[in-house]
Amino acid sequence: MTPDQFIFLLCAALIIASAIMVVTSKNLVHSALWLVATLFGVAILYALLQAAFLALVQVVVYIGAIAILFIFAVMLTRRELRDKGPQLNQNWGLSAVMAVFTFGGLFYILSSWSGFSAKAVEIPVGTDPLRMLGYALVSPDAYVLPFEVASILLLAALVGAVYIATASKK
Amino acid sequence: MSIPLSWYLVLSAALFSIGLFGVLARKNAVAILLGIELMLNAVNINLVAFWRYGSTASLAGQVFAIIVFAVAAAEVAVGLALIISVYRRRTTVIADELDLLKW
Amino acid sequence: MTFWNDPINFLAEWLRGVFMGWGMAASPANAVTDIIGIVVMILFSMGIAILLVWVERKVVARFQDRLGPNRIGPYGLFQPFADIVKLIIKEDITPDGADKLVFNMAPVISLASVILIWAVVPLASKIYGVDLNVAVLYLVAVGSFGTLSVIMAGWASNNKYALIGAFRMVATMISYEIPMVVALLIPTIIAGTMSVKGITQAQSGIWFVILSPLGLLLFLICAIAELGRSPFDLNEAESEIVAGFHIEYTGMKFGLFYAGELLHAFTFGGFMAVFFFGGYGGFFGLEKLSAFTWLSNPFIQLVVFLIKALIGYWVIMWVKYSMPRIRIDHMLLFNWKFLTPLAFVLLMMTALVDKLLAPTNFYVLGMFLSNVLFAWIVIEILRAYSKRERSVTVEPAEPVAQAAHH
Amino acid sequence: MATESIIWLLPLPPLLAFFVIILFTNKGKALSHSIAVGAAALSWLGSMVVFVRTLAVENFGKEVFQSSINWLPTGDKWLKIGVLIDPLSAITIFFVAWTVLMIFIYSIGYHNYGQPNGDHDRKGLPPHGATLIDEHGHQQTVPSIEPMYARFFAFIGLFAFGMYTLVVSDNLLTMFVGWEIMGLCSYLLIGFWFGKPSARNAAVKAFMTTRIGDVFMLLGISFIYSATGSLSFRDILNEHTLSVLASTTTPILGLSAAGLMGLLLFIGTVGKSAQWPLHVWLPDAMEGPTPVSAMIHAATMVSAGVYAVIRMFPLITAGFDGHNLTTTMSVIAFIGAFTALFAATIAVAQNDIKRVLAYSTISQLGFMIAALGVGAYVAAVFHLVTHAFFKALLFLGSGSVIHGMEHGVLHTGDHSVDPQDMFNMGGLRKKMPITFWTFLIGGFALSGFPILTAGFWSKDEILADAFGNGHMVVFITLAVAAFLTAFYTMRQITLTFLGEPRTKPAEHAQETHWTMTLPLVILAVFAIGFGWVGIPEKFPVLGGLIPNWFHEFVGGTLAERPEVLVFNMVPLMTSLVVALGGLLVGWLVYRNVKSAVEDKLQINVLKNKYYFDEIYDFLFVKPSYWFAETFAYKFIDQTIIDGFINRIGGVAQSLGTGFRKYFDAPVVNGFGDMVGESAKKIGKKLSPIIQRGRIQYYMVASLTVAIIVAILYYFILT
Repeated sequence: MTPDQFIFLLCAALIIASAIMVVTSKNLVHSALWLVATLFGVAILYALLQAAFLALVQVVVYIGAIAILFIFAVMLTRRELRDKGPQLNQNWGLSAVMAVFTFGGLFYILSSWSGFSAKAVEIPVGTDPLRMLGYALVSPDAYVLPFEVASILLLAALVGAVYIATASKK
Repeated sequence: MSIPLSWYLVLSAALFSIGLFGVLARKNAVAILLGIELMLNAVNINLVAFWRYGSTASLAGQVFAIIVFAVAAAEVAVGLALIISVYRRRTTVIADELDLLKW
Repeated sequence: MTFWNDPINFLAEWLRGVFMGWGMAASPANAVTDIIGIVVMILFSMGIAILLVWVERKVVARFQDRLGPNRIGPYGLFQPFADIVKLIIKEDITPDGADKLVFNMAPVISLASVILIWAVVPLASKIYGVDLNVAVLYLVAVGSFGTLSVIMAGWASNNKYALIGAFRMVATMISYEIPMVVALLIPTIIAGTMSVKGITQAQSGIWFVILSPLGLLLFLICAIAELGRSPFDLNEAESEIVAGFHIEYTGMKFGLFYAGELLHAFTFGGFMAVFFFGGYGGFFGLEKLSAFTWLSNPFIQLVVFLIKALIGYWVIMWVKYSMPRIRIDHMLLFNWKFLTPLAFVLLMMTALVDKLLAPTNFYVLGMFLSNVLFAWIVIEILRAYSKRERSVTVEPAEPVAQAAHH
Repeated sequence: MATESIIWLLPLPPLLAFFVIILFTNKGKALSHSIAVGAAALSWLGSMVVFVRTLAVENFGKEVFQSSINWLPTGDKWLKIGVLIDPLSAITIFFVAWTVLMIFIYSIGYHNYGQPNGDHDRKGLPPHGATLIDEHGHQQTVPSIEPMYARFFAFIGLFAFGMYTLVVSDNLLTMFVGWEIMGLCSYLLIGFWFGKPSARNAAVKAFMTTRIGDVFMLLGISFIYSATGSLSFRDILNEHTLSVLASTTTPILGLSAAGLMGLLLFIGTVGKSAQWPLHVWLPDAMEGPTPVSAMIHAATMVSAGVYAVIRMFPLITAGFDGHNLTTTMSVIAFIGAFTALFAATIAVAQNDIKRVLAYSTISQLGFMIAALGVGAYVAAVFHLVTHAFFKALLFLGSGSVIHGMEHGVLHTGDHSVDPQDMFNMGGLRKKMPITFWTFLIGGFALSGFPILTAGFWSKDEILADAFGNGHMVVFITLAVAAFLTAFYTMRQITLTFLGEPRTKPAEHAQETHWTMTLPLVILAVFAIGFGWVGIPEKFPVLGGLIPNWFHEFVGGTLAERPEVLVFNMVPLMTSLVVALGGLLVGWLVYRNVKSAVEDKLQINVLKNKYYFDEIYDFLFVKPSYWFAETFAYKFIDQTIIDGFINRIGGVAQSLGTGFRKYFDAPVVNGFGDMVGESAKKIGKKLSPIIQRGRIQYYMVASLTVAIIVAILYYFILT
């Protein structure tokens, strides 16, 4: 086992374990904190995949903003800070079965794909993926339009969210 | 880079399924959104992995991942705003109790 | 390669040789060497933190016309060690209703978030943790762990003051992160790289503070807000919420928060030096002269960097001990309605001027003058605004009253 | 800049002004009107440049300015859009630019710019006036500024965009787009004071009535597209296409294809230009602010209808041999002539100063339509242009009068006096001299006062054409209408300006602001001067002094230049007699009338506009209400659709009952019962299980089904 694989497995264990905690934890704040752990694990995966920029964006956006937002939301939508009673609804058994089936189905389809166990090639020396990504995001013959559309979506969502969440003045 | 692509794919499939379970089985609406976040992250793992294991010169995977970030942020903002708004009216965020949409 | 020219690599090579001599394979030897390097770096930063306790207390005493610690050791230099002993032997309390795991994790994450930053701090051209090509973003990303630790501490304490303090702190940190990122993008644009080492090297001719004084100002304000220091110390406003998110912490857990804060402040002082004052270098080309080649020595650079960082730290302290506290709503309004738009406009202006003037001889002058012009416009707008605000409040409703008499 | 580029850019400034005002400068009044007037001035400047350049082109009718681009892919071809300036659109753009600019400027004064905000003005209602207290403590009521000042300029900006688009279009599609934008704007502007129920209703009425015409017009456009595969004027109006279309017959009324197209397009015009029987909206449209009335309902929009017919003239007249009118042309001539007379008779009995003008507009448009119907192309264009100038002048003048009267009303505080009723006026000549003289010029132009005014030359040309081509019925009808025109115009002038003031407010009326009088003066210049460019060459004494430039210029549009008519004294004498006679009679009859009671012409049938509103109400409005309420809502919606949904179970049951009754078979009976009952029971049992309103339950269910289907699919197919 190479160090890479070791780190990956460690990371995967962290992701899976904390993801399971996210969906099963009885305390919602703990769920949100476990989500942070999952997301951090995913960020490490990005780093392993040599997408350093994405790894850091993952941390900034998810842990720095989204997770905090979740914790805020959890705290804002309750009268008592502690959760009581079960946090799963009556369908959880069926849901679990379905989730397993989904995993099985995905695994089945993926494993029958020819590129399933492809190996990565080294990123050619002299190319800077970060610089390329920067150019790709603002170059007209690459992704400037989707990028701008995404930013407009974000703006619209922001305005919408503020409007929805603002208490109507009486 | 001695890790085969399959590891990432299986991990992301597992993460996706866990997220799906969260969406289907959690009572609290915020927790449902947490599940959706897990699913989106699973998708992102796939995108970045495909970028790395495919042609690294074409940046579609990374760009899509960035767009997914934006979409996720938008989704969380709107979703949580909706939840807070619902809470203000109904004083509950338990999805099962929000069952007026029936005949 | 000698110890004097490249101490870190020299020592690493030597260690590696020692381990290989013990019969280790190459990759575990590398791994162990790396881990030792990390530990050394952490110890170094913690050592600085201990020193900072003394500096902070001494400086605040001077500001307040006192002597400060002067009993233990020369100039009270050993006072921090006494403090540490005190903190360690204090009773370690975890409150009853607290969420134990989260409660105990919070101070660790808080300190870790600061120490993680040190991975990219370029202490000297040859002394640094890692030269990351996205270091600027890394700085912000790691900072978000600090936010997380605050909210964890505030929530887990099961105390309303802690929670309110945490909310205030988090609101501040998240809000001020935006102008901060923009402020960080200014050196990035000028240097054309996100690597802090690259930014430092880009300043060997001229410091960025001359090219973008407003960027420095913006960064300083945001840094103070991020730190939660006065005038932005709403999180611990003693008169309102006692001590903020760490109200329930005692002993060494509190000590971790405290050390984290001090070290964070010092780190920001260091980054001020890195981004705007040439970091470890920036001798205006002096080191290229044969008489001054010794300026490129790593140890000289280390000393230069630490001095610059300390000056930055001192400015932050200076502000802290001379400014009154601002109200929370004013503070957030200041950010959203003034600082954020200002930062964006400044960024656009910098990018534009940079792009237009980069190949010409007027580059430095143009950048500086554009900053001055921008500052002047902003001040004029503010003046007009405040005049309007005042006129609204001052003007009495007299004419109407007179009309009513008729 | 290349002329084509200027033409492309012509409509844009008003559109930009619209967006800028709506989006950004809604709060700033001075800024908004500066933007709007600036945009109009820009378009005006461009139009003038284009116009002057057209003059410089030799034989312009054949070598026009045009440019087009691919716009919509339709299969393997492209739908092109483009711009075209030929003599017709050049002359149209000339008067449109002038009148639009004048009206924009006029609006500043009309909406009381510079006056204080009203005491209790609200959005959607006309300003009620503001109370000022000077340093001596005297209380004084003055007009107040329009509460939706900026919005008005935005709307007229959009309107101007529509008009320019329509005029510079080289194809039916963009022309129709401009046409519809104007329809929308006229709706918005007529209902500008939406706080008044009458304005609301008028807006809806205008929109709905013109919509009838527009639907037919769209049909016509579709027909043209399906028949020729193109919408560009150049493609449709070439001789080859036209001869093919003229020789194709259609099953409808035995019309040729060209005739049917022309008729369908003409119905659009009937709606837009308020011809009988779709004229009812225009008088009601006077509820809008006066600049709107002037702009939409006199100078530009209604002209657009006539413009469209003129534009499609070759299509309409396809198959016309020069003497015997085609069916389509007969219809057009009939409707035009009839409308001209019919509206003139109503105008005689109206008391509202703007309504008189509204009916006069309908009548004058009838003149143009009739002229087109008899093939008098140039005469129609000529009258279109002169009419636009003098009718805009009259409308703006009437707005100025109303404004002056309102000032009087506010000054005296006597709110019972209707500032629009002519019988409340009188003697305004001394109070408002500029308005009086310009209104007099406009009125004389409308009546066709000989030699001096533009209206004389254009109207005379129509009459001469009708006479010269032997259409005596049309000629006589138009002559009578012309007489009535002169009569009611003089009635209006006499009642409004001459004599002594009949009410207190009329005594205190005041001349209006220069922003209102300046446009009046400029338009008055055109109302006189524009006639001189089209004096017939054979006219006694004057003919040939100035070359008949207009005929040369506009006539060049057509494939074959219309030949100059043989001069005949009969139509000339007729127009002299009717114009002067009408004016004289009008003055004689009304010079001493003191109040509406003394007016002999207050005949109910005229006053009530031949009861057309009532008839339409009875024939169309009531039935459609009935249709909507009783048939569509109660019958179709409630009885059929809802009943269907609600009673499926019941139907199943009654089916079962039917089976039992008719077959009397216990087996069938029992089976039917069982099916019905069990369906009901299952439904009742399932409903709370399946339909819980719980989103997650639905998701699990759908996912389960999806996975089961996927598994089955895999196992069965592989």
